[in-house]
Amino acid sequence: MLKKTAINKISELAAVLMEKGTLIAPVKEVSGHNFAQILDPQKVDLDFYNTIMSPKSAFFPHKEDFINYKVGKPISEAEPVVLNLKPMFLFGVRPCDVKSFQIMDIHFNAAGIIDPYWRQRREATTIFGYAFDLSKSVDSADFYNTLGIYAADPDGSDIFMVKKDNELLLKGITLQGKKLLSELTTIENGKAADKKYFEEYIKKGRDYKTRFMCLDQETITKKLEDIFHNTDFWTRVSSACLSCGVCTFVCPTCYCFDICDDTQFGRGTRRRVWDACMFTDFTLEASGHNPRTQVYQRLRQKINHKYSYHVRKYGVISCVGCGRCTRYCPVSIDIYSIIEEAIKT
Amino acid sequence: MSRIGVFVCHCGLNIAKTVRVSELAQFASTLPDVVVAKDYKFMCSTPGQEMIANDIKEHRLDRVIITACSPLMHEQTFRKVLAASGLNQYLLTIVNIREQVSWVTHDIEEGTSKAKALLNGAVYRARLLAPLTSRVIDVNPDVMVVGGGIAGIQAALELANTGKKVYLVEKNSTIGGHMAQFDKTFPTLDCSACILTPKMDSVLQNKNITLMTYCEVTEVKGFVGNFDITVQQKARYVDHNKCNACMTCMEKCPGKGISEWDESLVKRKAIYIPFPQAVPQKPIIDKEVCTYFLKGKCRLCEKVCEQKAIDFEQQDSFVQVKVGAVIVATGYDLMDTRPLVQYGYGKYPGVYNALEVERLFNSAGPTGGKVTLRDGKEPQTIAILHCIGSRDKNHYEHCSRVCCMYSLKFAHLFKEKTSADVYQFYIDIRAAGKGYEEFYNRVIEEDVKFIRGKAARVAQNTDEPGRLIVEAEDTITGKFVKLPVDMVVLSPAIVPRSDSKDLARLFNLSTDKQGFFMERHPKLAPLSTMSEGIFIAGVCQSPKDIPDTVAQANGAAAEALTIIVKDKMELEATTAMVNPASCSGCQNCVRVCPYGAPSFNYDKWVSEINEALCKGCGLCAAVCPSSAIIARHFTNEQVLAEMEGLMEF
Amino acid sequence: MAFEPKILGIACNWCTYTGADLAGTTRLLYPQNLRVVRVMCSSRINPSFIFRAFQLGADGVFVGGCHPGDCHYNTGNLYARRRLAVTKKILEFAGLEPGRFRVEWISASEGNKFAEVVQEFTAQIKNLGPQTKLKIQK
Amino acid sequence: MADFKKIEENLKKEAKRLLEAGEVTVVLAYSKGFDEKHPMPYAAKSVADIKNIVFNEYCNHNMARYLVRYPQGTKIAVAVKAADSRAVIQLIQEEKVKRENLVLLGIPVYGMKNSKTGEVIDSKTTSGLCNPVLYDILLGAEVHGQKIVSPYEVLAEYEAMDKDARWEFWKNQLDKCIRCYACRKACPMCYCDPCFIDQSKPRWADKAPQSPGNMMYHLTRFHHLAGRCIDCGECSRACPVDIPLYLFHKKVAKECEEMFGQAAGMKLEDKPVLVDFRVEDSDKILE
Repeated sequence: MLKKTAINKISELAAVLMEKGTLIAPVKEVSGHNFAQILDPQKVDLDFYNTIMSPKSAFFPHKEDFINYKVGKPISEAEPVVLNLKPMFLFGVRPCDVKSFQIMDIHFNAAGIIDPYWRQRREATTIFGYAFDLSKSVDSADFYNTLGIYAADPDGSDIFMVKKDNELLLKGITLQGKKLLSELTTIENGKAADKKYFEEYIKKGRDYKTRFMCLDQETITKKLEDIFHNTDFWTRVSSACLSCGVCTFVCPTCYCFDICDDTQFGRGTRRRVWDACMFTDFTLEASGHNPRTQVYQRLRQKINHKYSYHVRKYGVISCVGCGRCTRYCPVSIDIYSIIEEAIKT
Repeated sequence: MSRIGVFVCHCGLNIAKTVRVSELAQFASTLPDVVVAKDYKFMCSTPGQEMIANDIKEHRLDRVIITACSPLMHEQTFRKVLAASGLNQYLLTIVNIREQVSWVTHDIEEGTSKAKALLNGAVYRARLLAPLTSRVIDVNPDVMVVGGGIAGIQAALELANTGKKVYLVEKNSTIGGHMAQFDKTFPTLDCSACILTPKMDSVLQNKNITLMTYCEVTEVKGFVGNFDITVQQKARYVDHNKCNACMTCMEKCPGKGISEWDESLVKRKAIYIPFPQAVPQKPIIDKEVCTYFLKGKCRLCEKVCEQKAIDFEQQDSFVQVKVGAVIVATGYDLMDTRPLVQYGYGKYPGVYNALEVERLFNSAGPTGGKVTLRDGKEPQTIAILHCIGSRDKNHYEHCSRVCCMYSLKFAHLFKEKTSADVYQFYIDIRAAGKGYEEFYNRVIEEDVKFIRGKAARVAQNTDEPGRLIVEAEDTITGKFVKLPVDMVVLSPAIVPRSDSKDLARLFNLSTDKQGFFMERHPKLAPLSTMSEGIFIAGVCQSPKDIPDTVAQANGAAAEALTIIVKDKMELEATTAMVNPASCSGCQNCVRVCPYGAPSFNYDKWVSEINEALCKGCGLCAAVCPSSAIIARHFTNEQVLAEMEGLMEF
Repeated sequence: MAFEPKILGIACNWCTYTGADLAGTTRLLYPQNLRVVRVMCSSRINPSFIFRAFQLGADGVFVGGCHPGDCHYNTGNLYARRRLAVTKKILEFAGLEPGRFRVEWISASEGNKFAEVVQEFTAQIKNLGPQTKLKIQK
Repeated sequence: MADFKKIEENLKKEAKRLLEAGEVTVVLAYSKGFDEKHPMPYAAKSVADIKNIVFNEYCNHNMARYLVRYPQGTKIAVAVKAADSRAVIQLIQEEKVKRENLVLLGIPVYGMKNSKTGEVIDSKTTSGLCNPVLYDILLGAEVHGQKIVSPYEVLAEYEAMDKDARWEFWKNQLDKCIRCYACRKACPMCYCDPCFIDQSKPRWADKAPQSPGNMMYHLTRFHHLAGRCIDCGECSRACPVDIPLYLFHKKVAKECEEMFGQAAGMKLEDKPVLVDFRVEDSDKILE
C-alpha cells in the first residue's frame, strides 16, 4: 500500500496521528532540527538533513524516572513510575537512525536483558522512516554506506517515506505499518507513477554515496585488537579530543547511563540519566580508583566498544555511520578517519 | 541514619512567650531521624543538662540539637554535656530561637513557624555533621600588655607578681598614660602622681616585666597560646643602656619642642624626658625639632654626655616577641573640639579643654599649679561646659562617663585655688559611683553655680573685649542665659585613640560604632574579645573611671592567666582540609588565605593545608572551583543541607 | 492570605550573626521571614550557595558580613565583596530581579542596623512577590 | 583577509626549526580534518609531523586549551591567535604553565570563520582582537585598519531587555543544554578535574539535562570564569545546540572590567580578580 500527501499538508497528517496517540517528529529549533513530541501539528518540519540529536531518546530518554520516594521511609513505600503509554508515532527517521534501533534492541530488548521502559515504548511505536533527499549532496561526515546502510533503505521502518517534489510518499513496510497506513483515511492513495517513483527511489538510494570504507567488520575488529596496546597510536588520534560528551549524546547507538537520586525537601526521585564514556568520572570507582584517567584510554574504549568488543560479543558493529559524532565534535574528530588510520597502522 | 535528639528550651518565658515550645518539640518528633524531642524550662540548668545526658544514653543519640538561645551564649556549655556523655562535641547543633526569634517578635504564630523552619534546617544539617578532633598545642607562658597607662601598668604588675613574664609595650617614651597628667583624682582628691608613680617604679623594678617604651606593635601572627608579635622600637638616638639619667644634655640643648605632656601649653627641649617622674628616666631626641637633625650641626648633647650615650645614627629596630596571650589597654584620646567652632576652642585663648586644665592645676605643670589664663591673669568667672561632643547624636552618642565627676573636681579646685565664680553648664549630673553623689553635694555647697542646659555657643564679649560669653538655655527656668566669663573649660568626648582602627586590624578586634574595642559579650565576657587570647582593659573598651579601669586590668590579667597557666591547650577543630582527589591545582586557596595555611605541593600537584595555621574561616573552600576543600563543620553539604531545611517550610 | 516571603540569610559569625543576636538582646522587632545560616566568615559563601538558595525557593537572599576592614579574618570580606558583586551581576543578567539579593555589612554592635535591614528587605521582597524564576518547580 | 597560506608556511617553518633545534618537544597547531571546513587541533611532535600542519580560516580552536594536558616542564610551542594568547597569559597568571616553557607562535589574523555557520568571527561572538597580545614569533604581518568595535557592544540589546524577557531568553537557551560539557572541555580556562558539577559530595545539581541542573551548572560556570574568560568564543562554537554562552561570559567580563579595572589575560603580572581585592574596592559594586 502506498499513500501520499502534499508536504505542505503534513500538518494534517500530523493532526491525525496526534489524535491516535503521541507524535514525535522533527521540529526546527534555533540551532537545527530535533525530534520532539508534537503539540502543535504545524511544527512538524521535514525540511531537514538530519536531526542534531538522534531519535534514540524517543525510546531511551536522556532522563528516565524510575521511582519516587520519601527520605527516611522504607523502600516498600516508594512509588514506581508507570509509563501509561499511548500509541507512539516516530515520524521522519532517517534510514541510518532506523537501523540504530535494531542495534539498541540488543541491549534493551533481547532475551535476558529486557529494559521495560525501552520495550514498552518500542512496542507502542510505529516508525516512519524517511529517505534522505537524493537531490541534495551528502554531508561529508556521513559514512553509513560503510555499515551497509543506504540513503533510502526501508529496512526497519514500519512505514517508509520518500519525498517526491512537493509530495510525501508513504509505504507500509511491516504489518503494523500497513495497518496504520490503511487507517489513515484522510490521505490519498498513491498512483502507479508514485509506486514506480518510490521503488526507483529506493534503488537510486544505493547509488547515493557516503564516504565508504570497503572493509569487513572482522578486519576492523581484528586490527583494533592488534593495536590495543599501541599507545602512540591512541595518543596521536586522541590528541585533539576534549573528552566531552557530544559524540556520545548525539550518537544513536550509545546507551550508557548513570543511576542517580535527586532529592529535595525529603522527597526523592531515582532515575537514570545518559552518561558518556568520555567523561572523566565515568569509570571512577567508589574506592577513588579510576582505570581510565587518560583521554587516549577513553577514546580507545569508545572506538573499541563500537567496532571491536561489540562485534565480538554481538556480531555487529555498534555504529550506523550517521556522522553525528563527527559533525558535532567541537574539534572535528572523525571516527571514520581513526578506523581508516588504524587499518593503515 | 542518625539518631537525633531535639531539646527545646523555654528559657522561662523568654522563649515560651512567643514560641509554642511544646508544639515545636512535637513538630521535631515528626522529622526524619529524630528519635526523641523534649521541651524543658531551662535547658542550661543542671536538671536540663542531666536530662540531655540521660537521653543521649537512653536513646543512643548520635546527634543533639538544642533549640534555645544563641550559640554564642551556650554552645560551649552544651558541648561539654555531649563530651561528658561520650559524644563528640561537634555533633551538637544549636538552634537560636531566642535572640533571633522570640526576642524579635511579639507574634506567637510567626515565632513558632520561624522556629520550626530553623529547627528543620538544624535537623538537615545535623545528619551530615561529623565528629571532629581538637588539636592540642603548647602554650607560651608569657603575656604582652599593650599600653602603659594605669590599665596596662596594673595588668602587667598583677601578672608579673604571679611570676609570669610580661612584655609591656608603650608608644610614648614613658609609661603613665593620661593618669600621670592629672593633678587630683575624684572623688577622694588624692594626688594622682602619689598613687601612680610608685606603680610606675614597680614596673621598672620588676624582673618579670620587660618594659618596651617608645615601641609600637607592627605585626601580629599566630594565634592563642602562640602569638608571634613584631614590635617596632622607634629610634631614641640615646643609648638607654649607657645613659645614667644625669640630664646634662637636657640643660644644654638649644632645640625647642612643644610639650605634649603639658598639652602644648609650654615648650620643652629637643632632647627631653616628658616629665620629671617619667619611667624610664631616660631622655629621647625629638628628631623633628633637634638642631642637628634640622641643620646638620649642633651635637651639643653628644659633647656634654660623659656616658657617650648619644647616638645620632640609631635606627628603628624590630623585635620579635612570642607570647601566649595579649592584653590591649591602649586608652583614649580627647575629642578634637576645634571642629565644633561654636565653642571657640583654638580660636579664643580663654577656652581650654579638660586635660589642659588638669595641667594648670598640677604643681609640676606649666604654671606651677597656679590657675592663670594665657595672659597670666587669674580668671574671675569660669564656665565648665559638659558633654562637648558626647551625648550628641551629631558626634558621639555615648556618654563619656567621667566628665561630670572631673568637672565637679575642677569646680572644687577652682574654688580652692582662685576666688572665681564657677558655673557648670550640664545636661544632667551623672554621679553614679562610690562617694560620687557625696562629692557632688559637697561641690554644690561650695557655691558652684549649676545651670541645667547644654551650652550652645561661646562668643567674644563685645562689651568687654578679651572676655567671653557663654550662651545657653537654662532648662529649669526656660530662660536664655548669656554669661560673661574669663575662662571656658570644655569637657570633650572621650574617643578611641586615633590609631585604634589600625590596632584593631593588627589584633583582629572588632570595634563598636564609636570605635571602641568590642568585648566578646557585653555582660558575660566583658574583657575577652572575639579574638581568642586577646583581652581588653580600660578606656579602649569604653569610657570609665580609674577604679573601673584598675578592676578591668586585674580582671584581664586573671583572664590571660587562665590561658597561660596551662602548658597545652585545645584549638577549634573546625579547620579546612583538601581532598587531593578533587584538587585541580588552581592554587586559589594559596592565593587568598590570610594565614598562609594552604601551600602547593608541586610533586603531587595538589594544595595542602597546614591545620596549625588554619583559622577555619572557610574562604579557601569558597574559592575552590572544584569543591576540593572541605571546611570542617561548615562543609558545602552541611551548608546546602541546612539551607534546604530552612526553605522547606 | 498575604504573601509571606521566605528569605534566606547567610551571616558571618563574628559581626552580622552577633549583630542579629544584639538585635534580639535589645528586643528590636523585625519580620520573621528571614532564616539565617551561620558561617564563620562571609568569605565562606560559595556563589553556588546563592544560586541554590533561589532554587530552593528563597524569595530573597541576604548576606551579612563585617564591615570591610573589620573582618575577623582580616581580608575575608574583601574577597567576598568582589565575589558576591559578581554573583549579583550574574543573577541580574540571568533576569532575576536585582532586589532579591542583598549584601550588607553589619557589625556586632549594629543590632539596630540588622533589624532595619531585615525590615526593609522583607518589605522589598513582599513588594517583588514570589520568586518563581529559579525556584525548582516539582 | 589574512594571508592564510603565508601563515601556514611560516607555522611549518617555525615548527620545523623549533623541533629540529630541540627547543620544544611539541608544537600545538592545526591539521587537516575530515574536510576543508573542519581542520583539527594538532600536536606535532616530530619533524615528520610537520607536513600535516595546516592553517586556514576555520582553524578557530584555542590551542591554549591543550597546554595543561602536558606534564609540567614540557617545552611547548603553541600557535596563538589574539584570544589564544590571552588564554596563555591567564594560564601563566594562574601558574598552570610557565612562560619559560612556552614558545608563542603569534598569528595575527582577521577573517576566521565559524565552520558551522560560515560567518566571519568578530567582536560579536569573541573579543574581536586580531593581533596576539603576547608572542615570541609573529607568523604574519599585524592586522591593522579593522574597525574597532567593543566586544561588549553586542550586549546592548540584551542589557536593554526587560528582566523577565531576559530570563525567558536564558531559560530557553539553557534548557536546550544536553550537559555534554563541550563548553567546559573546549574552554582553555576550565581545567578543573573534576569539575564542581561532577562532584558527588556535594551534588551541586541534578545530573539530568533539565532546567535546575542546567541553570546551576551554567550560572556557576559563568561565575568561575568571572575575570578569567578571555572571550575566545570556543564554548559557544563547541556547543552542539548553539547556546550563546559567549553573551553571558562577555557580560560578566564587562562587569569585572568595570568593577575591578582589569580585563582577563592582558598582562602577565595581573592577578585573577576574584582571588584578589583592593581595600578601596567600592561597596557600590554590591548595589
